[in-house]
Amino acid sequence: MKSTPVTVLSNKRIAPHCFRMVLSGISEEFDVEPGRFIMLRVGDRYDPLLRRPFAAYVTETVRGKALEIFYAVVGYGTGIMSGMTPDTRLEVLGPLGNGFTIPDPSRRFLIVAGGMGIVPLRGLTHRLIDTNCHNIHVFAGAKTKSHLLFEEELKTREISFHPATDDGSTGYHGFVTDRLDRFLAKDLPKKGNGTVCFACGPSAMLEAVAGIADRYGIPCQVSLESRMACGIGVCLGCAVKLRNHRTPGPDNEYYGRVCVEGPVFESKDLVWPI
Amino acid sequence: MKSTPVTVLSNKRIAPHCFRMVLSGISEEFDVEPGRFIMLRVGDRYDPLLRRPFAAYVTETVRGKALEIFYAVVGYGTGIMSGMTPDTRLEVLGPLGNGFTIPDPSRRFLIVAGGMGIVPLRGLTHRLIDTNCHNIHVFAGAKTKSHLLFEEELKTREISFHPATDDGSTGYHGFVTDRLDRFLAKDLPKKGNGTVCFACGPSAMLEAVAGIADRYGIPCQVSLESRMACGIGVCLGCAVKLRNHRTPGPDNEYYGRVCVEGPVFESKDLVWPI
Amino acid sequence: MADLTTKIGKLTLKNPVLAASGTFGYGLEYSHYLDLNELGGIVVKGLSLHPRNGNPPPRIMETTGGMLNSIGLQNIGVEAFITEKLPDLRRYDVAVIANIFGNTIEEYAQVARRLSAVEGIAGIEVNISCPNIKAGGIMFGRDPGQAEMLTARVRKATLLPLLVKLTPDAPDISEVARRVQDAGADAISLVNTFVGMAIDVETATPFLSTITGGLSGPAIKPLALRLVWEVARKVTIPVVGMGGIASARDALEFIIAGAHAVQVGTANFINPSICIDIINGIRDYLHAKDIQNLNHVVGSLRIKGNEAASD
Amino acid sequence: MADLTTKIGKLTLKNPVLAASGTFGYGLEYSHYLDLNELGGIVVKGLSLHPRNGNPPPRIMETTGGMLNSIGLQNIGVEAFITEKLPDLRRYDVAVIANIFGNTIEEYAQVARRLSAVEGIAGIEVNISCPNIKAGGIMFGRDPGQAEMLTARVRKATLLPLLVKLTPDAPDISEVARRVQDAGADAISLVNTFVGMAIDVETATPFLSTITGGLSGPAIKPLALRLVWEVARKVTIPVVGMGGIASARDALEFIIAGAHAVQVGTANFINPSICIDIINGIRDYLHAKDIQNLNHVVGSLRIKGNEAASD
Ligand SMILES: Cc1cc2nc3c(=O)[nH]c(=O)nc-3n(C[C@H](O)[C@H](O)[C@H](O)COP(=O)(O)OP(=O)(O)OC[C@H]3O[C@@H](n4cnc5c(N)ncnc54)[C@H](O)[C@@H]3O)c2cc1C
Ligand SMILES: Cc1cc2nc3c(=O)[nH]c(=O)nc-3n(C[C@H](O)[C@H](O)[C@H](O)COP(=O)(O)OP(=O)(O)OC[C@H]3O[C@@H](n4cnc5c(N)ncnc54)[C@H](O)[C@@H]3O)c2cc1C
Ligand SMILES: Cc1cc2nc3c(=O)[nH]c(=O)nc-3n(C[C@H](O)[C@H](O)[C@H](O)COP(=O)(O)O)c2cc1C
Ligand SMILES: Cc1cc2nc3c(=O)[nH]c(=O)nc-3n(C[C@H](O)[C@H](O)[C@H](O)COP(=O)(O)O)c2cc1C
Ligand code: FES
Ligand code: FES
Repeated sequence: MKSTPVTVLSNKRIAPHCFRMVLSGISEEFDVEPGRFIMLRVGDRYDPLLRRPFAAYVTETVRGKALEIFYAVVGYGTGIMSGMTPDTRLEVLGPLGNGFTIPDPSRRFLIVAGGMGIVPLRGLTHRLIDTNCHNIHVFAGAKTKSHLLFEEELKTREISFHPATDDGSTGYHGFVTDRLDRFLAKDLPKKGNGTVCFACGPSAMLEAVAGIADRYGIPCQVSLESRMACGIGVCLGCAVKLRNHRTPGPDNEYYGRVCVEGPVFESKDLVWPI
Repeated sequence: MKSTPVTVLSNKRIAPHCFRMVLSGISEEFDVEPGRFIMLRVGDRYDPLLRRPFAAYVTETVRGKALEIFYAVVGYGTGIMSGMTPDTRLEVLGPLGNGFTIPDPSRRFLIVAGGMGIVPLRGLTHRLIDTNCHNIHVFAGAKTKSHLLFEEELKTREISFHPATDDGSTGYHGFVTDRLDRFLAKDLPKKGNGTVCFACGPSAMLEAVAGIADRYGIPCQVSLESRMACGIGVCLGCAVKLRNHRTPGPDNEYYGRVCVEGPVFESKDLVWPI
Repeated sequence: MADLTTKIGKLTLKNPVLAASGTFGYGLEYSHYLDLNELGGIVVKGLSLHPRNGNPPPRIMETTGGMLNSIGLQNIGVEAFITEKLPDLRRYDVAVIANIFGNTIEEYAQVARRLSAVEGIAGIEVNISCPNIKAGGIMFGRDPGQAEMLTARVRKATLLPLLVKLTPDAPDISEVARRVQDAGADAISLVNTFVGMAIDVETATPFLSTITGGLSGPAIKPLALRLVWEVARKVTIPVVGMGGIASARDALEFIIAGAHAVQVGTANFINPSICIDIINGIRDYLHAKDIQNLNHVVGSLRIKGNEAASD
Repeated sequence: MADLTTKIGKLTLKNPVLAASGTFGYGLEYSHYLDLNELGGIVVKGLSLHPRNGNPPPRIMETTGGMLNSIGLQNIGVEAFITEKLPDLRRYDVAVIANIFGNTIEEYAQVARRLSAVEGIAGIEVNISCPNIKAGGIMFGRDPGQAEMLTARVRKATLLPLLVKLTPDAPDISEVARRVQDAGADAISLVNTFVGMAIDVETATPFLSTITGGLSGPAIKPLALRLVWEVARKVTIPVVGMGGIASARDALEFIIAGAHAVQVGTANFINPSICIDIINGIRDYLHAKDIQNLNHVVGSLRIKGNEAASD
């Protein structure tokens, strides 16, 4: 698995804060489990130097299999990306990381997304539906209605969609975590009760979700972000503090790599706040 | 005069070693004396960091006035330039430098070019023709016939065109300086004799031209290249050793700036080899 | 509108952005590209007692995110500066700081004294940090004792605000800074360039005539910033920070780390009006954060928890 | 085909390109991206007597042409390396060099002794230059006396080829190198990272948990190259050069400056198979120049005229 040269097929703004980029050139074997990611080299010079991590999704185009990423313009690299025209050549490393672990389809799935956190979770819901999961609740938080991604796509038969916006322009007016909490308060699952939770978003939000899930005894997988240099486990730059359940006591904390052991972790394995 | 944002209109290979790039976005007032140059910023990041100097020429396009440059792919920056597609946005500083000093039109003009040195001299010949100079000889050296630039363009009524190639694929088989020497040997001008010489090319070739011109007592202007950081006279990076004719003796040498006092110098003002 | 003024000894600057020595000529060259009156100040090319030819070419080479130079302090000499450049410069309402150097301590003092006798010089920056000359320069900047002696001598020669410009290549730069402060400097400027090298593998020769040269530009920013942060905590006089600044954010990093003002060097070559962009960017930042006074930003670095590296 | 082998003490390397410590994991991680057998060698992540947790995140930040890291030498410890990683590594025909460090000189010696007792280690690289830990590391590398003592002690603990990795932040790196040579080192590795810093101006906090970190990548190449050139002229043992190497040309610059071998660090993150590209590029260069043996390139820098900076 070498770095793959790819070509920008399209690159368009799809929301005030978000672009969709489609990259062609991946092989037919290229396949991505939901939650896994790629490292994208933003150009061929040394500025910017490091690759950028993005949730990976494989889509079909008229030209065959292509890689689809959705990115927010937050800094230097994504700023450069937003100006890229079709035919720009880039390099992709991946797919990398572990991806979500999907339990048996009979469970009830609570998907909790904050902002861009919806991106890997959207891939997850597709996979859930493909594997005949029927009881899916998506809680999606966004700044405003226009920042809410994939709304149409996720309002399907299998999914109950619960949006929440900061300004109340659609759905619940407030934090998505509050929306989740209210949902669970009304529909209290017994310990376990077959409910599982998947979350991705800002770390404060993830901490809140982890707390709620813990209170209701729901297993929870969270997908983390971390600055990365290599993406393949060698630089140890992406460390996150984990709890070693085998050795209790003060020494039971150690650093794991978001790029290899993650980006998806069981929330109980993480030392919060991250 | 700020740095001017320009847009690549076209960028095509016109010879094995040479690209033509046309840049739109210059103002109607933008005008370039032959021999002057621009500093082109190759992208908007810090790699490459410095602007690159290129001989400037103003051309007319369907979209109005545009800047035309011809460049050889010799290194990092020109390598990146060669991959640029139309609509790429760049920044141009200029026109900079002094340009050629054109004496009265009745003179005989010997234009001596080596390799890419033909580029600023082509602008000069256009200007000479525009100002009614009739006695123009162009000596153009190149590796092979296909490396010879502007051959068609320069074979006009006013110009005697004397090509020389390293492999003899067209014109004289050998150095352009030998061709020049033979020409002058046959057609020996008396001291002065109204002949003037303009040269641009590799420094060894310029030294040979300067030597020949000196032998025949012909005033000679040479256009130099030098690594440049600022292009506007402040960094002193582009220094070339000049002779101060007012102070004879060992202390009569000083450094001038190719970007301000040049790029065109009287060959007798230069301390050879440069 | 936020107050951008900042003080370097008794000198008040309009704003904290100065053009760095050797990258802004004698100032006038840039008058076509920006309004010199808007600058916090101009530090002119290093001046010596007598004119200097500088080093043979090639003198510069690009590196990744930076450049090497080995100009060798070519300059027209202090007299020519005073008669040929200063009269024009004086017509601008901008703080002109003269960067000076000499082969000997006495020469430094002479240049300083000469400049104190004329009108239109707002301050003197003593360059004890040029890596590209044999005598003088960095020799004085690496050794705390020499640096102190030199500063004390120049201090006696002038009443003008005195900035001493240090080299990052000193074995103990904080100690040099302390001693320079004790000797009466009004401010510390840092950093000058870092010694570097580049080789043309085609010919197996150095790209610079002097083999090594001084590295500047964005590449050195993290190194310069760390030194400014270190030194600013060790001295009580203001620090003027520089090294790779090419945006308002870069400048703010230095100010947050403790610099009272910054200088912009190599970035002027990339964009000749960049100093103005940086001044505007700093103003926008203060506005966005609702900060009334630049001084509230100086040294405002917040350290979370302890600064513990693991042990 | 040109002979690319090079010698580090009694160790003969297939070619001069090694993967640098801390950027290549324990080697195995890269087996999907390149054929480990083609490498000149692999320097594994720094090993200590006991496992180490390393520094709290955030640990890295990008800068122009470079990156800062403050990993803090997180590693699984020498025992786990021997039992969990080495057996797999041994299956490759590649020189495995163990990079080691300790909090005390005695710990360094213990790790070296432990590694000498097992099969499959081609050499030991002693890291006395990590800027990201409190005890050990750079402390030993800045002081020539300490560096000498430590080298002598480790020398006694092992018969394996011994490389000592120096810090560019030493006040007098050539002196450190000489003393390390005198104490019995077989080679000098340099450079480790330069101390740098980056600040998030939005929050006025450092980007790294440890405030400062080590700068690596193309940005530092001119600085590293100059140090390698300086040191290579002062010692008789081979120098293994590194710092910002990202192409065959970069590697050749170091070799021409005097390095017998090079290490590639940060560039592995940009392109995981870059070491192979560099090896091929060096081969092409020798071929194009019709040079039969890499050793003819080592230290081949030609200085035109005198190396005079103007005075
Ligand atoms: C596994 C994973 C998957 C991700 N998926 C997506 C996605 O699908 N869509 C999306 O918009 N974003 C995603 N992110 C975040 C994305 O990587 C960052 O927004 C991006 O790297 C910012 O780059 P920049 O150059 O614009 O920011 P700058 O701040 O200019 O970058 C500076 C450095 O910090 C790193 N960095 C900055 N912010 C982040 C961040 N939040 N996470 C990780 N590194 C960061 C950059 O990669 C770079 O090395 C993901 C991150 C991870 C770790
Ligand atoms: C006044 C002037 C006019 C020029 N006009 C033309 C022209 O019309 N067409 C053309 O093809 N070339 C021209 N050149 C040369 C051109 O500037 C270089 O070929 C170009 O800068 C090489 O850039 P690079 O990044 O590809 O080379 P690299 O070697 O990768 O560049 C490294 C550094 O060296 C500088 N450099 C390298 N070679 C030269 C050189 N020969 N002259 C000056 N700087 C150099 C670069 O600008 C850069 O700063 C001119 C040079 C000058 C000074
Ligand atoms: C071409 C050039 C010439 C310089 N000349 C001088 C000088 O004469 N005196 C001086 O004190 N510093 C000189 N410097 C150093 C700069 O003032 C500044 O300290 C250094 O370049 C770091 O800042 P930068 O990265 O913003 O360029 C020079 C730098 C460059 C690039
Ligand atoms: C993330 C990271 C971790 C590193 N860890 C080590 C280490 O454990 N031991 C060591 O001697 N050097 C370590 N280094 C330094 C590198 O081996 C190398 O000396 C330095 O990065 C310069 O080379 P480069 O610019 O090619 O990266 C590390 C560097 C990086 C970037
Ligand atoms: S990004 Fe390098 S170990 Fe995770
Ligand atoms: S390029 Fe800066 S002075 Fe000529």
